[in-house]
Amino acid sequence: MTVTQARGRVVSRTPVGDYHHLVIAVEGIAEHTRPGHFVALAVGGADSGMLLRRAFSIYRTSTTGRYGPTVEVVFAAHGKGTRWMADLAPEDEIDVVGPMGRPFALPKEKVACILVGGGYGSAPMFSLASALRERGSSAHFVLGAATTPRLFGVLEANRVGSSVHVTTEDGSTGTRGRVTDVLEGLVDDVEAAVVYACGPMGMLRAVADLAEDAGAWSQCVVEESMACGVGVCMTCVLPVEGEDGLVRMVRSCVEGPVFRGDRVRWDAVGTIPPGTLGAPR
Amino acid sequence: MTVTQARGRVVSRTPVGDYHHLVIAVEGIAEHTRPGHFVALAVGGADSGMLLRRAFSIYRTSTTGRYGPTVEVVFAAHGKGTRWMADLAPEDEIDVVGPMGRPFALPKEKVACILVGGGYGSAPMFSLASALRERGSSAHFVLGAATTPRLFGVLEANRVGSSVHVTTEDGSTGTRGRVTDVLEGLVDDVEAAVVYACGPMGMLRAVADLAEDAGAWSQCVVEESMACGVGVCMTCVLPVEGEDGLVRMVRSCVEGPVFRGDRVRWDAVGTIPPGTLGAPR
Amino acid sequence: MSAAEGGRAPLDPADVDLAVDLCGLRMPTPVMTASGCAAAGRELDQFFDVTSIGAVVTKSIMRSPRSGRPTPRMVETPSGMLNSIGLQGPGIDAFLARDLPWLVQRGARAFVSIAGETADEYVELARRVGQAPGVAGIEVNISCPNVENRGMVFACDPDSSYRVLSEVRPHIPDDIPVFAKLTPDVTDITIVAGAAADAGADGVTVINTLLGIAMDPDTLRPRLGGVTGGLSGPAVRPVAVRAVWQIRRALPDLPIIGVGGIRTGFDALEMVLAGAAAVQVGTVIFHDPSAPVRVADELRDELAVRGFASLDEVRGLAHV
Amino acid sequence: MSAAEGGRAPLDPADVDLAVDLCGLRMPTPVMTASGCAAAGRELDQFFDVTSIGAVVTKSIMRSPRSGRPTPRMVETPSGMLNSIGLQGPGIDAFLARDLPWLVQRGARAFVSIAGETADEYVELARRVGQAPGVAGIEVNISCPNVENRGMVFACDPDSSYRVLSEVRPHIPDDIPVFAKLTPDVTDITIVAGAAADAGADGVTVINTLLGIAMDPDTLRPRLGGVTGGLSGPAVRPVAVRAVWQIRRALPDLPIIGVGGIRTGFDALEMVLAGAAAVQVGTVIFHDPSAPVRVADELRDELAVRGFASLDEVRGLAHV
Ligand SMILES: Cc1cc2nc3c(=O)[nH]c(=O)nc-3n(C[C@H](O)[C@H](O)[C@H](O)COP(=O)(O)OP(=O)(O)OC[C@H]3O[C@@H](n4cnc5c(N)ncnc54)[C@H](O)[C@@H]3O)c2cc1C
Ligand SMILES: Cc1cc2nc3c(=O)[nH]c(=O)nc-3n(C[C@H](O)[C@H](O)[C@H](O)COP(=O)(O)OP(=O)(O)OC[C@H]3O[C@@H](n4cnc5c(N)ncnc54)[C@H](O)[C@@H]3O)c2cc1C
Ligand SMILES: Cc1cc2nc3c(=O)[nH]c(=O)nc-3n(C[C@H](O)[C@H](O)[C@H](O)COP(=O)(O)O)c2cc1C
Ligand SMILES: Cc1cc2nc3c(=O)[nH]c(=O)nc-3n(C[C@H](O)[C@H](O)[C@H](O)COP(=O)(O)O)c2cc1C
Ligand code: FES
Ligand code: FES
Repeated sequence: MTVTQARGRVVSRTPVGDYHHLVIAVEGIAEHTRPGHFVALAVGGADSGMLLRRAFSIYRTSTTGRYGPTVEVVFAAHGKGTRWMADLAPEDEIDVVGPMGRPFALPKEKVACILVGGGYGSAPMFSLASALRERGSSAHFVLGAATTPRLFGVLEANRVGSSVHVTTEDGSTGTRGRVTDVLEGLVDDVEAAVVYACGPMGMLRAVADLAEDAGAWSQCVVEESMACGVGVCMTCVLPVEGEDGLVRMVRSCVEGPVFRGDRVRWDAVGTIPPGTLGAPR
Repeated sequence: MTVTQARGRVVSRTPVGDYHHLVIAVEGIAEHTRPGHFVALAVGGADSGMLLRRAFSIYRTSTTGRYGPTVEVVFAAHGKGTRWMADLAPEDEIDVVGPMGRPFALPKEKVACILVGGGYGSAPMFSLASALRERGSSAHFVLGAATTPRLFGVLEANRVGSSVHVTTEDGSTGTRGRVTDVLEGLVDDVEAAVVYACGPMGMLRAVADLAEDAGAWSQCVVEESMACGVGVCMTCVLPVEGEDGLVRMVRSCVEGPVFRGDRVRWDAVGTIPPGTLGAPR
Repeated sequence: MSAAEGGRAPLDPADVDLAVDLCGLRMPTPVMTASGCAAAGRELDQFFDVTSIGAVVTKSIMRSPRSGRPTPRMVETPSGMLNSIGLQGPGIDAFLARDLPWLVQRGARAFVSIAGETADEYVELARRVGQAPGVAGIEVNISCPNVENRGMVFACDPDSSYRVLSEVRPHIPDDIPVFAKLTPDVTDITIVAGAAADAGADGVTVINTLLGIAMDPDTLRPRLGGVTGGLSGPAVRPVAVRAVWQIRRALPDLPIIGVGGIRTGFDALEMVLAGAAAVQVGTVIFHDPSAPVRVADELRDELAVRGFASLDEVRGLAHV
Repeated sequence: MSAAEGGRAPLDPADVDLAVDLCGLRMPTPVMTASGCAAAGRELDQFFDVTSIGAVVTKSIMRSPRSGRPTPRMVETPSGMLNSIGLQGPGIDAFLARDLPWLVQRGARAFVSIAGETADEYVELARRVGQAPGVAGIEVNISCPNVENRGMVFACDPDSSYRVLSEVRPHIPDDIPVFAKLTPDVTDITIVAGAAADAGADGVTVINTLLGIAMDPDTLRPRLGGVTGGLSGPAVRPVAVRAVWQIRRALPDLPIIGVGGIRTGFDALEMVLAGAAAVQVGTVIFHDPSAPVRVADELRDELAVRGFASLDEVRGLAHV
């Protein structure tokens, strides 16, 4: 893996529903990116009181555009740092580290895959869909959000997906309900071998359980708070069961953010489950 | 005195030689401003690590422009906060407190006055010149700097001044040397009653001494590091002799920034001179 | 689980009561100014009505006039500042003749901070301030060097702290609350707080500044005229919240005023959740002169959105 | 008067020698990583050549594998952060089998940090690390709770500090420097530094993090799984510089490694001026993974522009 730290330049920042779509021209990152990778952006400018980078799934990259290599992310402005990002304008500088993390594992065979995105969690799914379909797998989308403005990429899903299913909790678009409400039938219908998911922890857990019950693999992108993003600080851990059956507190920045859903001890996130390697006795 | 805190909006920021000329549209300040007042600007944006405001002499104000009331300052980008200001663009927001401090004292009679500006220290002198001339006094300018790009407002001085004398240390414009080199003769020539000065501490001291020797009053704008600018913190003090002959550590933000040159214990700035009220025994 | 999930419906901010009874002193909001960051209130009255805040804590006053330390007296540091004012002030006579009467006539709650170099000085100050008309409270700033104990800061030593408070308390009328202002630069702040409480302090104010140094890029020597200075501002807030938390744990019934880095209403709420009965805003006033009012307004909103009608419902809640 | 005015002509940065001899350990630059902020060096080797910096100080290792504290483990604070990792790590066996050999083979100077809950644990760790091939130095992180003394942090108590260091030192070869890593959360850090030195420590590393708390806006309880956390980053730098300054004053001959909030070359210079023989960069690595190299480059420039050819010319200069 090659991780680069580089000074990027904003090409554009476009509001999309409740989110912002940010395109950054930056050297050395796009060419190494695979679906599921993330970038860490410095926020607040020089002399900011915000010391830590913010992590974002890479939505798209390009190495051929007129701005040179670009990296794109989709973000929600909810805290201090992302609010600062929501004021970015073309030509502004932004410091980028990436690509980081372990990308999605792709099936070796041609199989049916379902890609579940909750809110901006759909961002990494489009490049994944393309990669899957290039290898002959199918890529069925399930996109869900509380309300329509929090859906991201429905049109694009229609373009790259084998099929697209949309849910909103308020019923304003697609099926009223949650992604799991349509996922259940879909897994059977398409005989899915792998379910990919990115979204809130509760959704990941439900998807992982559902996939496991249906006998499918799942690949989940977790969002743990990260201080360094490069594996040196140990803030971003969650309990994951290894091949040996032992639960370890595992760094989601370098051993994730993509985890096999059946390996994560979803019930115990935020705790040290008894029996974890090195747990207090 | 009415001090206002208000959110301003940048109208323009224009490089002028080595400085920046910043025009801010802001309510409630221009109408109360008198020559010698200053404003304190918040720097770094929300969540900045820079907590303290930066103080700038008010260069000009307008209450009649198309942007509503405006306040103008001239600044040098040398530290973190002013470097941030050097990136300001029209429409950016900037928080302003002002007008602050004690303005220049104007002579009651019609007398000859000399206005000495070192570097950006000329900024407050143009509105002062206008005020003096409106009252029938003369206003002779002495503008000095190390190099030509550090002179500010020579053309404007020609417009509002009774005469203009320029010095640069490298001789690139006007007389080679320091302001005091031309001031000496000028004080006698015009029979100056008051010398106004704004610039580095060393210059103020030299000007004040020279004025005193020549039997003129002097009014000096001092630049002491200020944490609050409103008189509550006691960081900005310097030793000033009172009418009673007693030296006190006096707040330059509210009892200055304009001081009578003969009152300031220039030799003792940065110390507590023996005999100061409350000095350690 | 969030408070909202906990089932409380948001309130209209107008229905939130911010009033606080601090050992008998009734304040309309819990937000006071921090000593040394508001002089004696007069200058801030241009920016907000000083009677509308909890109280004005005045700059620590000493027995005699004091010139303070040489300049430079401050350095901006990341999200904070160092100051070394050296308690410049007019001395108790001028304070009682000029500053205090202004505050009292203005109708503000005057919380007078006193500082001394010996226990006797504190006693004299306490006696005189305690007798002055209109004093709402006294803060005994014991974060000062004790000249009788090799210059060790009173509040660094539980015994010295006990001594000052126990000697001071009898000279102050019972109905005037007495708070000891403590330094965080100690191994265990709860022991010092306990000593102050045992000595008769009605409560403690935490924290004073942390000792710090910054170097000058030109002289390559300490930047402050006084060499060391006190670190304050948002940078130190986690330390202040921790101090409040620890004291609340150790001495659950001791009223605490929380101070250190408060910039927003949520910052004030953090202190209250940790156990503070009231809070003070200091350094942030330099950035935003009307901060004490803004912080109270924001605190009201923070409570309203979470469905709390009064501070009693949240004080110390983080311990539960 | 500025150093330049003092008459030194600026140098070409290439003519500045940053090399340091730290109690026999020769380092090409004084900039090391801070323990817990660089794991065991491997991850950072992607961003810079780990052999080019002063040394890699490894995450404090304990006897047994350790899961650490529950998440959340960090909170961003103004110009700083709180962490409560709880010393998660693989334990000494795995460390010696896997992490240390990588660093040694890579050619980096491996400065191993050890942490224990009892003096005996420190001794065992010291013995094993001291015997491991290629160890360049040992940092004894005594900013840990002592289970045999009511959980009081070793470095909060001069006696406990003395005990650990005096028991540890004989088990470590003489030519391996041993530094005691101290907490700033004490009334007088020079006393603890003196105890460590008397016990045989070759030097001290200051500062570890300050104890802090932040509240969660949703749960209204402490945000960190471990309740309290350690405050680090530029916010605490003035406290770190002060600690270095005080120790240098009290113990002029004791080598000091300065750590706490270093972000730039000038920040590193501040520590050296205060008396540090070397420095460590911690939290800022999270923002800028190549910070240890950048800081050294900037330090070189800071020296060059002021006309200093080596660190010996500036170490402790602020005291002169
Ligand atoms: C692998 C990964 C991929 C992500 N992808 C996206 C994405 O594509 N789009 C998007 O909008 N967001 C994404 N996030 C979440 C994003 O990182 C947070 O929303 C963001 O860090 C919040 O920063 P803030 O300044 O708004 O909040 P603040 O509250 O100011 O943040 C304070 C600190 O907490 C951390 N933090 C706060 N919330 C989160 C969170 N939800 N997850 C992780 N750290 C958090 C911040 O990084 C920062 O260090 C991703 C997170 C991870 C770990
Ligand atoms: C009454 C008054 C009027 C001024 N008028 C002007 C003006 O018209 N144009 C102009 O360019 N500058 C003016 N200054 C100086 C200006 O305030 C400083 O240059 C500016 O504060 C430096 O900020 P910085 O962010 O560049 O430096 P930093 O080094 O980042 O500043 C750190 C801290 O030190 C203070 N500080 C640093 N240098 C000075 C200084 N020279 N004077 C006062 N405080 C300082 C800052 O305010 C800040 O709090 C004036 C200062 C005062 C007191
Ligand atoms: C410039 C300045 C002067 C201060 N003077 C005093 C003082 O006279 N007495 C006192 O008890 N505390 C004094 N303090 C400490 C504050 O009251 C407060 O305890 C500390 O600054 C932390 O709060 P803050 O971060 O909100 O400023 C002073 C602080 C500053 C910044
Ligand atoms: C996430 C994190 C983990 C840390 N772990 C350790 C540790 O294991 N051992 C130790 O001695 N110090 C540890 N520290 C403290 C640092 O080594 C350093 O002393 C402190 O953070 C101050 O330096 P800084 O501001 O440059 O980070 C840790 C700090 C952080 C932020
Ligand atoms: S974020 Fe630092 S180890 Fe994962
Ligand atoms: S700057 Fe605060 S009193 Fe002058």
